[in-house]
Amino acid sequence: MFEELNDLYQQVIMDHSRKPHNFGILAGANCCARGKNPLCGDQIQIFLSTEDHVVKDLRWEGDGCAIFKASSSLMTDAIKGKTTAEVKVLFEEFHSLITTGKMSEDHHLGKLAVLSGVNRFPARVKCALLGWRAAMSALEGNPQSVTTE
Amino acid sequence: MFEELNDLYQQVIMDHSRKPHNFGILAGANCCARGKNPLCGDQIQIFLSTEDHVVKDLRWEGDGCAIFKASSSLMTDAIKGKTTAEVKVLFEEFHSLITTGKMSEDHHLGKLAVLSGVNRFPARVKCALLGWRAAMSALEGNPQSVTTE
Amino acid sequence: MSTRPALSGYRKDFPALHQKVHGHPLVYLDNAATSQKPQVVIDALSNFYQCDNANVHRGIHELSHRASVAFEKTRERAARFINAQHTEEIIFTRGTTEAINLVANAWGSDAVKEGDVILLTEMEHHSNIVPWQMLARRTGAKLAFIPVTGDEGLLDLSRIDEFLTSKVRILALTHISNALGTINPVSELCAKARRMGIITLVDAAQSAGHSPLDVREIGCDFLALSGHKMCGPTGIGCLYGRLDLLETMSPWQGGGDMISNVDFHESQWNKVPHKFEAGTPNIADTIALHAAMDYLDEVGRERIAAHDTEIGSYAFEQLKRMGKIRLFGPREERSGLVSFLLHNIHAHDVVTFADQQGVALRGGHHCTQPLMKKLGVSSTSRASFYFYNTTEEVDHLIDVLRGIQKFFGE
Amino acid sequence: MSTRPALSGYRKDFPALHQKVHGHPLVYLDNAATSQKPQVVIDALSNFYQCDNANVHRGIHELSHRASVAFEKTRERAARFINAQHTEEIIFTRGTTEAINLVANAWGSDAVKEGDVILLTEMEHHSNIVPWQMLARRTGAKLAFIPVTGDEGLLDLSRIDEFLTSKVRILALTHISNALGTINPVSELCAKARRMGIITLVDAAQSAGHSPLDVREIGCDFLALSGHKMCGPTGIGCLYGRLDLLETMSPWQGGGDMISNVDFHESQWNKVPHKFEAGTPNIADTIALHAAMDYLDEVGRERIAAHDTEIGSYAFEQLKRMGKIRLFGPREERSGLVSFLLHNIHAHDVVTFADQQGVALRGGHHCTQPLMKKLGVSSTSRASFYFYNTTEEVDHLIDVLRGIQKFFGE
Ligand SMILES: Cc1ncc(COP(=O)(O)O)c(C=O)c1O
Ligand SMILES: Cc1ncc(COP(=O)(O)O)c(C=O)c1O
Ligand code: FES
Ligand code: FES
Repeated sequence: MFEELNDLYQQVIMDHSRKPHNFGILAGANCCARGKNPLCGDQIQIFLSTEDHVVKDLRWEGDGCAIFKASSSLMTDAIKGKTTAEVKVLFEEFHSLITTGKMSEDHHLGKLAVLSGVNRFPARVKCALLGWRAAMSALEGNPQSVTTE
Repeated sequence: MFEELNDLYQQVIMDHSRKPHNFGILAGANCCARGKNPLCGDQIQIFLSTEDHVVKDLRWEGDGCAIFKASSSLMTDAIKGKTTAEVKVLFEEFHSLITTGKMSEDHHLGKLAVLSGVNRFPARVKCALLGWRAAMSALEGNPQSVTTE
Repeated sequence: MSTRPALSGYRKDFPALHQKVHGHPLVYLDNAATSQKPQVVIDALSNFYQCDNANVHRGIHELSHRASVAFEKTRERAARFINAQHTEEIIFTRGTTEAINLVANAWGSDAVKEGDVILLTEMEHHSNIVPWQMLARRTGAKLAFIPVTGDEGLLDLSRIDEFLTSKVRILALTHISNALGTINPVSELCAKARRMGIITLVDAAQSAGHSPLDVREIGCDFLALSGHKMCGPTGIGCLYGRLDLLETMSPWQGGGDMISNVDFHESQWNKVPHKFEAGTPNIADTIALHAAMDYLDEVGRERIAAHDTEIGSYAFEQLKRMGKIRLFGPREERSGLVSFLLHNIHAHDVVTFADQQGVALRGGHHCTQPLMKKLGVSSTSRASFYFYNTTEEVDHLIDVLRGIQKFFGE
Repeated sequence: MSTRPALSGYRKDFPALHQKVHGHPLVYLDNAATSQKPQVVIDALSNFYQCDNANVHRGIHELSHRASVAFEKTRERAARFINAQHTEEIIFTRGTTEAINLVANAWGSDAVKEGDVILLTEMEHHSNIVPWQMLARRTGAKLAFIPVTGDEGLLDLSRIDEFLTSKVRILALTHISNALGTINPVSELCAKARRMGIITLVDAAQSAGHSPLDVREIGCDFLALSGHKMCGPTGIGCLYGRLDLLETMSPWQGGGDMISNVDFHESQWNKVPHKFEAGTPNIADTIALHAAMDYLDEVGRERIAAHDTEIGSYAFEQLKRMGKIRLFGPREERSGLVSFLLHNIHAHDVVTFADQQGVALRGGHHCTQPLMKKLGVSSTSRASFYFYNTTEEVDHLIDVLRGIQKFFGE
């Protein structure tokens, strides 16, 4: 019935959305932030512990759609262990992927590439970005609420 | 060029509008009123001297379109010497004439009938009524400004 | 009535319904957001612009005369549509939102004082909350909310007399909830309020094109509606206000047409309703609203109301049968919309999936965030019907929802 | 430009122009009140309602997506149309009047205090006077007016520095006068005002569709325009506001879409421009405004401006030659309208006579009563042109006016 959606809602995405990784609260986090998607009202809270500009550990909490949950879960897997600089590059690659569908030849997206289908669903781009925006604002030391706009 | 307007702007109307009767101020008037046509901003001031419910004398001042001036001039001729009750009847006959074009068999309109063409020009009905409205409100002891609405 | 076609016969009048979306025939179930438009309304717009277009009022030339007459005829038509006593009781606005803002400003700024209470209900649309919050902030008044019972979405009237205190200046409430499908007992509540000397405003955005509407029977002082939800164009709506109230109110917006005299430093206002209509109005859409009202009365608003109840209840029952679903709104006497959450599946995923099958649903807070928070959800999915929707479309919706449940492994 | 048809070639695009009125071909010379609409604009409306009609924002389904994209594309188009720096600087309103009311409320209520001065000119339209009178009344501010020289209708700028005092908070003035045809030196005045820290608002109702318009070159803080005077539908217009100003302003109307979060007792506002657009907007007319802007730029706004000057001056000269006429507005550098009084013949008699010959004129105070009083008249007759008007139409107007003079024995 939903062939056109097999691409957007791939098995990996369904799995992550049902059993999100790094879900919960991180005691001893040294930076954290909240984010909100104004279109639906869904919210995220993210906790990171960094050392020497490296993301040592992180957790997130929040409820929302499958795309949001999968994207946030995959994001936390992807940035754990990375430096702030690497995370920034990755975010830019990811942002370009889900808004245009394009990846550069030397991208570092790895598993994140499963979200490439989002670009054909403009109304859902904000879902895929919500977790990322929160993470970026936490890393920039900006704990106040960000929105996906 | 203006055949269709020969009816509305009859010679009598043109004459009255150029040389309005009873024009000016009446010293010793015992009732007076102002009127205004909100559509164009034109105004009238009317002065009546009545005795035992009879309009003994009257004058009016104001500037406006030909229809307004002719109608006011004809009105003053028509009501001079009439009782308040007669004026009321006349006003109703006149109002019906210029809004519907109809006259009852036993009407008292006399020369006022030359204004019958106004009913085909709805935007100009207020012009023909302005003087009348002011006169009626003066007779009702209502000196404040009336409008043609 | 026997000569009128079945409601489904009117479907052909709506060009937008006859298209495919993502390869599937469109099933438009977002009518609470805006209805589709019959060809006669679209034609009314084209005809106006092609034949009679001119600015209204103060114009003497033929086109201006035609436009002015058609514009003011719509006012008469609107008065008849809601059984107002006087034509002047109709003020044209952009829609329900502007109408409520007009009251909150033109009436509220003079009538509401510090310590006064503005009484709303927990199920109000943002458009019937935020203007009052802004008025409360300006004046020092307070808001109070008649509670909603819970998922079944009824007004809890058990303590209504405690709410209707002598401090309450206005009771503003929705006739039909766009988030729950509840039909509120507005006549009863307006009568109670009136006995207390409380002004009443009914938000008829969801009821205006869905059932007969009689302001005198409801007994409200103000009523607001939007043309676009009742077969009319976007950009036009009406505020009804009781004549004697309107006459005492100050104007809100200033400009052309709302004045009788302007001097450099002060002005006098025009008569009601013009006092409240500043500037060139939305002429063409007003005239097209006339066509929409005529069309709705040709279809028959009693029939539309009956169809709403029927299709709304049918959809509600079918959804209940599906299982693994949380349903909002009353079990009985409901209007033509259903609001729900499939277990473990987000409202927006549902809408995206449905859209791929050509089914247009809405997901979100439906501009009722306070209600959503009270119900403990951030959003719901909503299917809202109009007289051109069929039970076959409901069946298709149910199939699609079952498919979604299967896809998500529920 | 060489490939574009002559301006008269566009006449065929306007269905309303091709009709007879009272047995004569229509000569539509009431464009300052509202312009006629080209078929592409009418088609944009029909197409939207027939294919894409849905409510905007927050909607995920296909139709809602299409409507939202087209709606927001119009904002981008409007920003380009007036060369705004940011798309968010465009706020959709019903027209110029609502735009000015928005500024007088959302900006004025916070920024204007007792003793402050609101500086206008004597030639303003009621829509750019009354909202400021209301603001002055609320705040205790005062109005001041830059004088007009007399019948030739120029701003008397000889004492402008005395007017631009440190008490002035805002200078709000019209770009082109709808009663005189004067084109005001808005860039110059805005620059002077800016040096004094005075906020500026330009009323572009008469200029928006008649000449290129560049808010950065003008250097104003706010600019207001109406779609219906520039080939667009009624019911839609724009307010331009400088982004940093808009961001500091409180909202005006409350309701759906202008919020980011609503609780029972308080709310947070959405970002600019949505903060200023409460409720369902006038979606279809906004999208049709896009078509109107495209159309105007296809015709070429420089060409329209040149044609305005040409036909306006031609008409002015022809009228002067007639004799027994009082002419208003500047002899030179005028826009495409003429305002006049035939000796001893009332403006409304002129309009009634012209109408019988198919010529649509406007008579009255043109919503500029204070100016009329200053000029010592209660009304004037006005012929206002657009690019589809021809010199032959002007000649016909002159013939008709001569006929009227003859009829009245002048
Ligand atoms: C100079 C000027 N300002 C303001 C307005 C008001 O525009 P609108 O009636 O479209 O709001 C007009 C048009 O009548 C105008 O000519
Ligand atoms: C109950 C209710 N009130 C008010 C509104 C606001 O109507 P509009 O957006 O047309 O102003 C709506 C529609 O969204 C509604 O459903
Ligand atoms: S719908 Fe809320 S984040 Fe996707
Ligand atoms: S036009 Fe003013 S009274 Fe006739």
